Amino acid sequence: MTQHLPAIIIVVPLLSALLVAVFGWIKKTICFVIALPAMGIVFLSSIVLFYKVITENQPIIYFLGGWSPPVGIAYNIDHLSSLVLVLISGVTLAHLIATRQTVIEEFTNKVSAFYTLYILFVTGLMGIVATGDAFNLYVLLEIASITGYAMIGMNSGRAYLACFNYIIIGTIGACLYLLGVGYIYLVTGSLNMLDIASILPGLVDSKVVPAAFIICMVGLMVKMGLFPLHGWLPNAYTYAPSSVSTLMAPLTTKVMIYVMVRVALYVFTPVLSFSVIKPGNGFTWIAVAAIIMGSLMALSQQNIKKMLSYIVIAEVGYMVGGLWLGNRMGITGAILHIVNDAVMTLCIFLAVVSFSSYKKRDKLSDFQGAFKEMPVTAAVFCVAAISIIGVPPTCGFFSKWYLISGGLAAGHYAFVAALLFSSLINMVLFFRIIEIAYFEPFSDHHGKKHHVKIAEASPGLLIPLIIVACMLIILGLYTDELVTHVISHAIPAEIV
Amino acid sequence: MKKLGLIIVLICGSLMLYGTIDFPDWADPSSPASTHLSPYFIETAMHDTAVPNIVTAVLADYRGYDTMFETTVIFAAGLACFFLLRRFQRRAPDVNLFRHMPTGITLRIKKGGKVPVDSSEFERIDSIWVPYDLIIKTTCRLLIPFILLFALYVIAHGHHSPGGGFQGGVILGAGIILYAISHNLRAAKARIKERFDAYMCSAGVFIYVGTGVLCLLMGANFLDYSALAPLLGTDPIMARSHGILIVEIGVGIAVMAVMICLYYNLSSAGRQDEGL
Amino acid sequence: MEMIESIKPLLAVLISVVVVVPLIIISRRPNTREAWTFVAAVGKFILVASMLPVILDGSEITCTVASVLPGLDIAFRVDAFGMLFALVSSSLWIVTSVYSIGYMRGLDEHSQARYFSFFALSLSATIGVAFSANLLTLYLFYEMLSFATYPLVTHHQDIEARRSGRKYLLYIVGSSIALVLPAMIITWQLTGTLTFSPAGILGGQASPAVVTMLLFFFLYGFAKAGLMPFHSWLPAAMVAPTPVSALLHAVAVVKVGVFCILRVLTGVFGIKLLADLNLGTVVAVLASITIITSSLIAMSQDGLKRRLAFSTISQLSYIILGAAILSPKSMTGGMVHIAMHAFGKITLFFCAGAIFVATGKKYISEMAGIGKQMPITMTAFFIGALSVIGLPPCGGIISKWNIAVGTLETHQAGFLVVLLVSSILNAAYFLPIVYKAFFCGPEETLFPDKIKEAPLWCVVPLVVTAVLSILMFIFPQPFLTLAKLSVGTLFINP
Amino acid sequence: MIWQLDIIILSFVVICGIAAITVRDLLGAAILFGAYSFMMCLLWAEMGAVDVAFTEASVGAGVSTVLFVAAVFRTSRRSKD
Amino acid sequence: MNEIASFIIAKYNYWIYIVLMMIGLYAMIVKNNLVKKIIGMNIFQTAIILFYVSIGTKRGATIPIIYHGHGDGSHAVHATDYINPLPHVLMLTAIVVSVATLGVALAIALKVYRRYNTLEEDEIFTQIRRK
Repeated sequence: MTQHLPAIIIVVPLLSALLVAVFGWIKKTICFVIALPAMGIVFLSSIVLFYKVITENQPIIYFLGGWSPPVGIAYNIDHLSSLVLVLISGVTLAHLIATRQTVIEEFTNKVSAFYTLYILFVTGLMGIVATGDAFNLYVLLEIASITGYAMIGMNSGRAYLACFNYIIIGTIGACLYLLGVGYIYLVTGSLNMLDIASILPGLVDSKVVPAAFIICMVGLMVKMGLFPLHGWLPNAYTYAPSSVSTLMAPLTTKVMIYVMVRVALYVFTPVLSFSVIKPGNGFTWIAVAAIIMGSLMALSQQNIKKMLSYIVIAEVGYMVGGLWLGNRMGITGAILHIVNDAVMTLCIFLAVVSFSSYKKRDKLSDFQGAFKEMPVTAAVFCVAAISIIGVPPTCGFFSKWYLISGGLAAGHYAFVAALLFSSLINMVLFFRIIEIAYFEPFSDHHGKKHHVKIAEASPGLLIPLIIVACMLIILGLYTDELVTHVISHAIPAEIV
Repeated sequence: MKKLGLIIVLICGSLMLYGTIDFPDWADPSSPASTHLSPYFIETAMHDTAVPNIVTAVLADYRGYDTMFETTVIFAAGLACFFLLRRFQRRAPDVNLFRHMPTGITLRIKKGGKVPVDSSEFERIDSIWVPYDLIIKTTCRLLIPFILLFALYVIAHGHHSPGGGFQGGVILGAGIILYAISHNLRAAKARIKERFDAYMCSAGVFIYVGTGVLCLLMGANFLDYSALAPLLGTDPIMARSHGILIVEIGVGIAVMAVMICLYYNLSSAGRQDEGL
Repeated sequence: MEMIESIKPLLAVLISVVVVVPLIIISRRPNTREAWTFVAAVGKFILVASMLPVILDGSEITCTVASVLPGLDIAFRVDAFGMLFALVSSSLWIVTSVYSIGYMRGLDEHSQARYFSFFALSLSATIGVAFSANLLTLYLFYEMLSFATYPLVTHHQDIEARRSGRKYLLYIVGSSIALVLPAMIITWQLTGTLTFSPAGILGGQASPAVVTMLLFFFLYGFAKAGLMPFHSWLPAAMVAPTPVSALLHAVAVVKVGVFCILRVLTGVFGIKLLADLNLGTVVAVLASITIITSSLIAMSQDGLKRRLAFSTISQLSYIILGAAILSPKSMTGGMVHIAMHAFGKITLFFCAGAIFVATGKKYISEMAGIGKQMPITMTAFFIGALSVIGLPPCGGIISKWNIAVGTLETHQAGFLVVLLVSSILNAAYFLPIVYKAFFCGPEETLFPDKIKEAPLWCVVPLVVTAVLSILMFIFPQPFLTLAKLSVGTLFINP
Repeated sequence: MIWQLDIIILSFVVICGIAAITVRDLLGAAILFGAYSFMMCLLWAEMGAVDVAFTEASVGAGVSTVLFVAAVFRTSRRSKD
Repeated sequence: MNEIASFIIAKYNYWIYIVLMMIGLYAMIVKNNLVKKIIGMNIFQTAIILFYVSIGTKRGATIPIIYHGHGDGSHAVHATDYINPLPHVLMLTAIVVSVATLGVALAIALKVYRRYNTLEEDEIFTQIRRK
């Protein structure tokens, strides 16, 4: 049965989504009961796939419908995608458990519809990562997007308009990607990524190939919210229900960057991406602008979720910049940061959800006294903050290490400076919150004991939160293994 | 803003025009798109699947996986619409309008007034008053069965002519929507209930995925219909043909149900009380 | 030289991390909690001390924990210099924790469990810095120390504490991220290794301009060393409870800063490279400027703790100066000064704290005649001051003497002048306090003539450290030997 | 494929497209969009893409228009631009 | 001159798709009314579908349904006789996706209207700002 694992990681959630949709009409509480084992199976399957890919050291290719590519659609699970699969399923599993209570509170009588969309969203992301077909990727992208729109729009207040903008901009992005695939198809006649990669290098003289490249990349940049195409992101994440933004912030942008890595390295091949078309320098400068603007915009926010959203924008800049440095170090950093940033973002967003589990905490000033009431969440928050700032031994440091090394090796000092600048700004940002949460309300000089009742979030939220926080450190300590056994195989050999 | 937008658009447009210069000529039979992959489909689809309509064959078999997700997309859209719009809290409208069928007189009953619910002579009408139009109702009533029949034909005959599950499903849905427009939403809901519709959505997708899983259980790859041959009692090639039919039916059901769901929710802004 | 694999360094680092768990769990029972702290402190000292004989034999202990990046490990290596520093900090932790107990109880401070936990974490980080085998490990523990001391510095949680905490973090973490991190990565890119080696790793790998740039990055990046103009966090951090200030100044924070700079100067740049490019003199000049300036500033301070803080800034630069002169003698002096200054300065801080606990006085102008009320404390203060000034019979003279001899050996008499001037300045700002305390009668009856010392928990540690300061003069061997051992490896092939 | 027919339909498509986004009455815009879709469907049928044309006829010209009309009916017909 | 004319004619479908796409893009960027934006979005998507269908066309070929569907298979099928079916398949999927997006977008537009009682973006912004 293990040879069918690539199908299982998609089929199991799909079937469970249908089950949830049907049984949700009958009994609301059953939704979580169905969703949890389904995501568990997906997580385990991804781990097995990951293990298989690493031990056998070759990609697993699965022919869907039994048709070999390029005729049929194939799943191509290599080092890179298996890593991201594990990441997505792991993040989802943790998130699913952590937000159980929040979901019930936020979607009282639409829990079943929510869980169906939730599982479909994750299915879409898993499919995007696993697929080896350029057009199939578009379809899965749309699944993830449409479910994402719906989940974001399900909040009162400004969410609607934010969501509407997201739909419009997201559709432009997806359509541009589709158009880019059309251009590729026009000149190659193929849709399978490996097949395209074998044909494209022969077409270096055509003007269509750079056009296809630029259109694809712009589409993906819109989807990942790279500055200056980030307009939809902050509002969408800020006003979305908290159980949704905590899932989308870690996953959506990261998966889009994965797609960018895949398209750049495996569709357009490194030769075209880094030698013939050479957008690298321009893209890295855009990334520099993204990092700086994201950090500065984050600095001017008073709403915690909005601030975190702008940090997400800056982090997107990290990864895009790292990728387009075009050297091994930078790309390693970008891929490593996909993993690390997903976990970091999950951790920090969940911590914010945990902080607001009894009292709504939106504004920075709402965090007064939060550390006294919730010491465990506070500790987790600090770990995540330290990781985002980039301090060893948390994982954020190590990806930053690679990114900076890559920037130095490529001689792109502005990128290095932007990374350091953003680290400093992140430090200011987080310590601003920590100061409010730790100091206020002020005590008298010798702070006679305030008796604040400790009111921690429910264990269902806390335990996944602590596990995620531990993962931040564990990932940091296992960077070496991750890089030598996984990421170094994921980068084509011709990149030095 | 307008000028800025225009400038952006013009710049984008000219860049894209620049990109098209190297395109192969339009309708050139020797362009890569026509020579690389498509000859395989054209020449062997008939042998592989016994389906003369190559589009159907490619859609449901070679690229059946895409189509499965296409169905899932539409399922997600229906669900999303329900999720976003549906309002369950039943707030009785301030004013109810009832029409006395034999005479065509309209009663306006305020909140709290006695409502002739079960009377066969009275009919509740939408608050935006619509004249009683016998011609439309009758014509639609006559047309709808044929529309539905045609839809079924489109689904079933997708192997040999343009059409297939998706088009047929849309037409099926359109038939119901026509009924809802010509009568009213409540009448349509009486025929196809919301919950039934939701089940149909899931069932349609389930037929598709289930077929794939069945193939998986038979030991072949996911969605490899030829593995169904022992179950269907045919040779693998015909099994593919039948498999395509099965999934097309699934697509048809799902699409129909989703179209109805979209209409129900959009036309009534989620209340599912008064429609178009 | 023999290398011995042992897990002891790791244990020495971890013991105080582990103790945090029981500290939090039993936070409601002060006695048990403080017993745990004490046990951990003693345990740590025993672990460190147990490695001493091996080190004195001329061997080194190594321990690789994890490989975090290809070719880069989190690894420990105990050499003589690290041992010296670890010995100082672990022994002083015992004293400080005893003092903390007295101080915190005396003032009935809040959140004591948190206080002791982060105290323990800080010590872990300090020992980690002392034992780190490469720059990455050093950086890791350096940052850990920065964050672990933040809650200690801001313990009072009032507006003033917040302001100082902000300054503290901005200087320390900011400089380390903005300067040390890139410098470290550049070093790694140039050399492919970050492991400290006695001969330095940068030699012959980089152009002089790059080396100079890296030197400045490191020098100012380790802002804990308080080299001007990156010093102003230190006076600001004086809002912390006094045991924390003592820890900051004598043991953990500032000494970690200079330790890091010395490590980088010797282990990364190497004596030879510094001498070849004449960078030693540059560093020495910078250090001299800091020494003189901060001594002058110290004279104008009225707050006792602030005066001590500026004194610390100038004393730290002695250590850097000692290393930067690049002669074996002065290097030895610099290293030993870590220990000598630590004992002297901690005594002074303990005294300041004891005065505050007993009388609530913070300013020097209020302290006339206090010697009559607190004779033991002020005597200890006098001894500590002598040690810091560098007069016999206290330990400070030994290190200063060595540095001075070094300046003469290398014919850099200018720095000798700096040393002498600053010693005079030291005397000028310390001795008046003592004089006033003992010999000036209070104008009004500010202090009743009866003796009212701080609680016993506070007095005993400061007596102990004062006595140790004197003992250092008589028996400087352990530290001197270690420093000589370390310098011996550095100057093998100058 | 008859290129004259092709060009005529293409120009109709463009006209309908521009009209659909310029008329101020949203109901009119919805109907014009339906016309646009129908022209598109004709174009595709003429280009030989029968299945796509069929789908566009049922979806674009059919259901989409109904959905637009439904949405306009539930909101407002007024549009400032 | 003649060359340019023939160049334009040879690719006129591709030019028109760009024109349509830009019409859609313009509506999405500039238009104030949410429904107009959605119409623009659909025009944008249809333009891309037109592009794909244009790829598929082939001079001198017929629709991709095999003539002798029920024959014995002895008739050889020549690739040049039939239009490329693959873009059609892809575009069926794309149309479905576009109608799905349309549904969700309209649903959100209805929600916006329900809350702000207008579909004009600028009026919504003034309402948000007023609060």
